[in-house]
Amino acid sequence: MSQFVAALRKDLLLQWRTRSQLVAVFVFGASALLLFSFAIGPNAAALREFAGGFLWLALLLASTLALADSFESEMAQHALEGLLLLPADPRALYYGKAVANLLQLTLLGAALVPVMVVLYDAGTARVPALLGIIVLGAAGLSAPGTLYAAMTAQVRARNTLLPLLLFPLVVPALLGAVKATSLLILGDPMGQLGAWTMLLVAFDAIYWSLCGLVFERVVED
Amino acid sequence: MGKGVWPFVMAGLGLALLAWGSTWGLAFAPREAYMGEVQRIMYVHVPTAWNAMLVLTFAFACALVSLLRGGWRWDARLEAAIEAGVVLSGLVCIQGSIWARPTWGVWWDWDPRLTTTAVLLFAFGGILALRQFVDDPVKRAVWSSVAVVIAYVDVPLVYFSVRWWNSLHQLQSTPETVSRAFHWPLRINAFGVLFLLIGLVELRARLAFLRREAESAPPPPVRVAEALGGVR
Amino acid sequence: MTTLAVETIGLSRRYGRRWALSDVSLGVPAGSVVMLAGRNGSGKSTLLRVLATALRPDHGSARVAGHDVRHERDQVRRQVALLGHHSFHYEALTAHENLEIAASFLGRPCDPGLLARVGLEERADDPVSSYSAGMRKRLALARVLLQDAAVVLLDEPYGELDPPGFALLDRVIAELRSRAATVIMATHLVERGRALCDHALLLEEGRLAWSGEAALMPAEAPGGSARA
Amino acid sequence: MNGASAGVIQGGWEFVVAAYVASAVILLGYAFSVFWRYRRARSRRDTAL
Repeated sequence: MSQFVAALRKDLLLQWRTRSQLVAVFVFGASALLLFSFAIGPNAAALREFAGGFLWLALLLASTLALADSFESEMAQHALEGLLLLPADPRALYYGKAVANLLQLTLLGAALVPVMVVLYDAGTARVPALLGIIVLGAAGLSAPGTLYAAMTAQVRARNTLLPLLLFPLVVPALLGAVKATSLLILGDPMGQLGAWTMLLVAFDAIYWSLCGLVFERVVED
Repeated sequence: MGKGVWPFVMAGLGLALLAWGSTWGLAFAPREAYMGEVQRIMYVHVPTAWNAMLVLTFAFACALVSLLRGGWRWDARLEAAIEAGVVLSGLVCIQGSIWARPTWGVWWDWDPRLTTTAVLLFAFGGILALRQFVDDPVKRAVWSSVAVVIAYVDVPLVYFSVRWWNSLHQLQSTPETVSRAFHWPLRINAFGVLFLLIGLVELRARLAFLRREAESAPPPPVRVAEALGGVR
Repeated sequence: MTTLAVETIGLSRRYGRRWALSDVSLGVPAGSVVMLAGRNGSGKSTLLRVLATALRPDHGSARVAGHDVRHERDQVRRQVALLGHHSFHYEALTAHENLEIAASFLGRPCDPGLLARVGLEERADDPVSSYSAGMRKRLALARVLLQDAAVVLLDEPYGELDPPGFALLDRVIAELRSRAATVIMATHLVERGRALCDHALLLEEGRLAWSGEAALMPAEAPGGSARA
Repeated sequence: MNGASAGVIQGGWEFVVAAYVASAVILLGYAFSVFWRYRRARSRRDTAL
């Protein structure tokens, strides 16, 4: 447990020190939201209807940048290997990094919401629920994303490989997050929010446990 | 790896069964009451779909054994099963698309099974790409096994999420409302694809094994090999 | 028979078609200081990384500090410290923070005087990315001292160090010897190696070519050509 | 929709043929690619021994 705390402190410190990268990723996400609106055109009703989908697409695209960055610092000077040789528990290292990435993606998602509200006139009164969905969706991205970032950071074609591996995998999380967000924005007459939230919770539970199990095999040499 | 010619025999038998089942389905089976001729696509679409899922399940099994027990044989079979799985999934999507056109008027029908197959096609295609970019054979084996386990565990989640997501758009199409008279060609073709698949996966596994042997250094100096009783 | 801190039997490791290490069998008595000599690419770094469990061996076995490098990796890692080509640090963080992090994983308090001992006290709070190669080596040395390991593996420790750095390293090796730690140092500086070390091992193309008293190592051994 | 439930789909043979041709091309194509690659690897290894 103490190793997890040490790992989490290390990752939060690293993220704080490289926060300018997070700002750059946020700008990337916001510009993606802008570009999506050009795909639809100035049709307010349509933009509002697809707002949930665009938010999560922008966050998904931005997340691959944030996840790749999170492991760049681990691979430079073999920092991660140095910790493993101390020895440090690989699972603690994984969960420390995954939680840090979760916080970062949640921050990113929350920061993109105002941009969405402005661009697509897609606000919601149920802000706490929206934040909850963002946390669950971000968790769905960060668990497998952290594992695949660790894997692809050690390979030459890492920028294409990470999205290639991650996107098909997170389809259930993406569907759940988009539907839940859209229900919050456009209204939920038939009360389906609970079902989609359960789907997100199931996806998170499976991958937060499974990825922790296999992480050691991915970083050992 | 094995030396016998049985994979060629198996593949040949599979092709023969496929020829037989297909001609039966195309020429002799009665026309389906509602869907007419288009229903005959089922005789090749359903067997391919069954076998695609089967070979990906085999890949999952190979991945587990490769992770837990190791051994180059299983990594070779894993590579073969992934590649065959990608080819079959791709074929299933093409067949599904051709079937959807006359039936629903669109090229893609968001049927949960078909959509799940499409997601699997991209997931396992990505794992094939991963295997191309990793040079160290041991890392390639471990990482692709991990990726296969993670992608396979996702299948039920993808299926249910697509079914919920799709249930609002249109009633779920049930393509193979297969009555008794129709299922013989279907069953024959299913075994046809299965035998072909078994033969091809075995050959492709031998190919992967040969490539890895060529890629790795010759066995260690004799003294070490003797001392260790020829590990592997 | 003195107990062996490090023992390998038929240790082999390959990269693709090349055997970086093939059939190396050696024994290093506990508490001794050993020089590991050999040309570039002779397998020195590979051997040290396998002993430190950073690399898995393909064939053969090795026991370090009484534990097997394949099956008891954590126990080996608790006893071994490696000073490698890579400094194991987070570039974005400061020297002090890097040592704090390592200490937190070791579960030990970080000795504040450590950075002073390696001459980095005035740059302690600058990010490692602003460090020169020599300063990174000093920080890596501080990290090795922090681990207080029974077996210390030094891979080309003198590289990038300035003359005061040489003196610092000599003091560190003397101190390690005084606390009966086992040291294996890969180096091209044969004269310095002969002066400091008891035994010597010579690697050629991944094979153990010679081993014996450091003083007796052939001066013009194929690997020993570099003059400091 | 074009008569899916209204009654029998008219014609449709061209789609059936397309499906079977695609299946044959892909299955046979993959089979021959595996055979050919396997034979090439076997011959290369036999010459290397």
